[in-house]
Amino acid sequence: MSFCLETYLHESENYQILISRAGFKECKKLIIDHSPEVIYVKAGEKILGVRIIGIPPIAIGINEEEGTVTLPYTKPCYGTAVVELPLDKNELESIRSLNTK
Amino acid sequence: MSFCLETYLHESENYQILISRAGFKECKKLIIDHSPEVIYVKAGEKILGVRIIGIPPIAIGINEEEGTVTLPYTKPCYGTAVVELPLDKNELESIRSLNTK
Amino acid sequence: MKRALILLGCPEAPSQTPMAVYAVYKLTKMGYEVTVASTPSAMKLLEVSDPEGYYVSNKVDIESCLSKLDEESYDLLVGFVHKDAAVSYFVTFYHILNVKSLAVVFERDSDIMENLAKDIMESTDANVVSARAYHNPTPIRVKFDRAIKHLEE
Amino acid sequence: MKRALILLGCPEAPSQTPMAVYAVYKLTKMGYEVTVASTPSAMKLLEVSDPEGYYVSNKVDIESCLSKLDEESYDLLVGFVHKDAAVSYFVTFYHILNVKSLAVVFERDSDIMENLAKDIMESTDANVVSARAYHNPTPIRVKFDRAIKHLEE
Repeated sequence: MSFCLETYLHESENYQILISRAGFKECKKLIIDHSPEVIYVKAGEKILGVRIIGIPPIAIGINEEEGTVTLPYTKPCYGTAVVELPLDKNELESIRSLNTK
Repeated sequence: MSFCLETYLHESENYQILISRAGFKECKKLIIDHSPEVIYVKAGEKILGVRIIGIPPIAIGINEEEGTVTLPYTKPCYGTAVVELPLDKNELESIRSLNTK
Repeated sequence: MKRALILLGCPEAPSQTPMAVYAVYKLTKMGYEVTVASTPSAMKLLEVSDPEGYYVSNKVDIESCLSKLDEESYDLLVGFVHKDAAVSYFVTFYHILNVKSLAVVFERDSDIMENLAKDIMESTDANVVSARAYHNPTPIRVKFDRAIKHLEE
Repeated sequence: MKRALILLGCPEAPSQTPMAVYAVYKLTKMGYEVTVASTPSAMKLLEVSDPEGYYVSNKVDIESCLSKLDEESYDLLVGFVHKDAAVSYFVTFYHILNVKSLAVVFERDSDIMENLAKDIMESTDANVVSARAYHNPTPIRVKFDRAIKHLEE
């Protein structure tokens, strides 16, 4: 895997946390409202080297123009956060291919 | 023992709770402010069949005129309450004899 | 040997660690090889709670367990749920494993508890038991016993 | 045989039950006959946490223990403190027993923790160890180990 979300969040500052310590549903709504394009993936789908946690179908936001992806990020003690981060065009494309709808 | 505080509190409604779920110090201050006469007893002293719990010297309020005693009552999960209840004259006298000051 | 995975949530609920030991004990007696997946803190609580490892032998970090998880890696999933994040984890493990599953929901507040249980029932076919449990573990233990017995029938 | 009494507080703190099992285990290994005094809920948590009674054999209700307590009924008092009420209980048991004592103070909030520890130090000559502990029991376990070793020297 050329890219790992966990490592990225630890090492880079080039991302935005739109909300944190929130509930899953609130985060889903925020991703849908925030993103020009939304795809829906299965629970446990691997995106950027990490399994996406949540209640399926899980909304993932894509902003083609800005070149960003917006996704939920859950930790047992800290609830769910929504993270938006920049991605290469071909990475965006591979995420788009996970769409189940 | 002719009188047991625990049984009394369960069976009678003839008492007043001045404060509940409070801290020990707050309760001590309230007993001192509330009572015309205050005595101080050792931790673990038996009063009305129950060991008095707290940080010594523990304040016990006496109201001779009303014929009442005011004391702290602590439970592990509910903190400390202050209870005022009516007593016979000779019971008041035996409580007074516990004074350490 | 049948393999069971017990999924723990945030160790904030005082009955979680005791119930985790209890669940390992019961499932082991029923012939399962039991693994507990949890956060590092929940794992340390388990270790302190069972200093000789008499009850709990297999413990894994929840993140590395999730990243390696495959369909049918285990034969039974039991998840402890008392927070929104634990619903997300349980549902995710459920959909990856695709095996018989039991969610044990416990919460102090009955409205929150019902919502957690509802979210699981709407997104999985898992068995769900729930009880208001904060200090006293008996209600949830009794429901757990019944559900586990029922799963085996 | 030396007798130790472990006094538990309200079982609201998630590390209390695990630390209670751990303390019983350590003191038993040191040759004490250990009794745990607690509320009925805390006792049920201990039972669920140790379903075969492998670690904890003697459990008594805190109220009946207190009413029967005499000077030197035990040789060592260890109290877990994470609430104001637990300070009151520990100090009361301390003054009745009049034996060497250790208060183990743990709280999420460091100001509250320091106040609890200060109240005990001002009203007893007990050893006091304190650590911010909520999810992770390691800091308080390490301090407990050190204090118990020191008590024996």
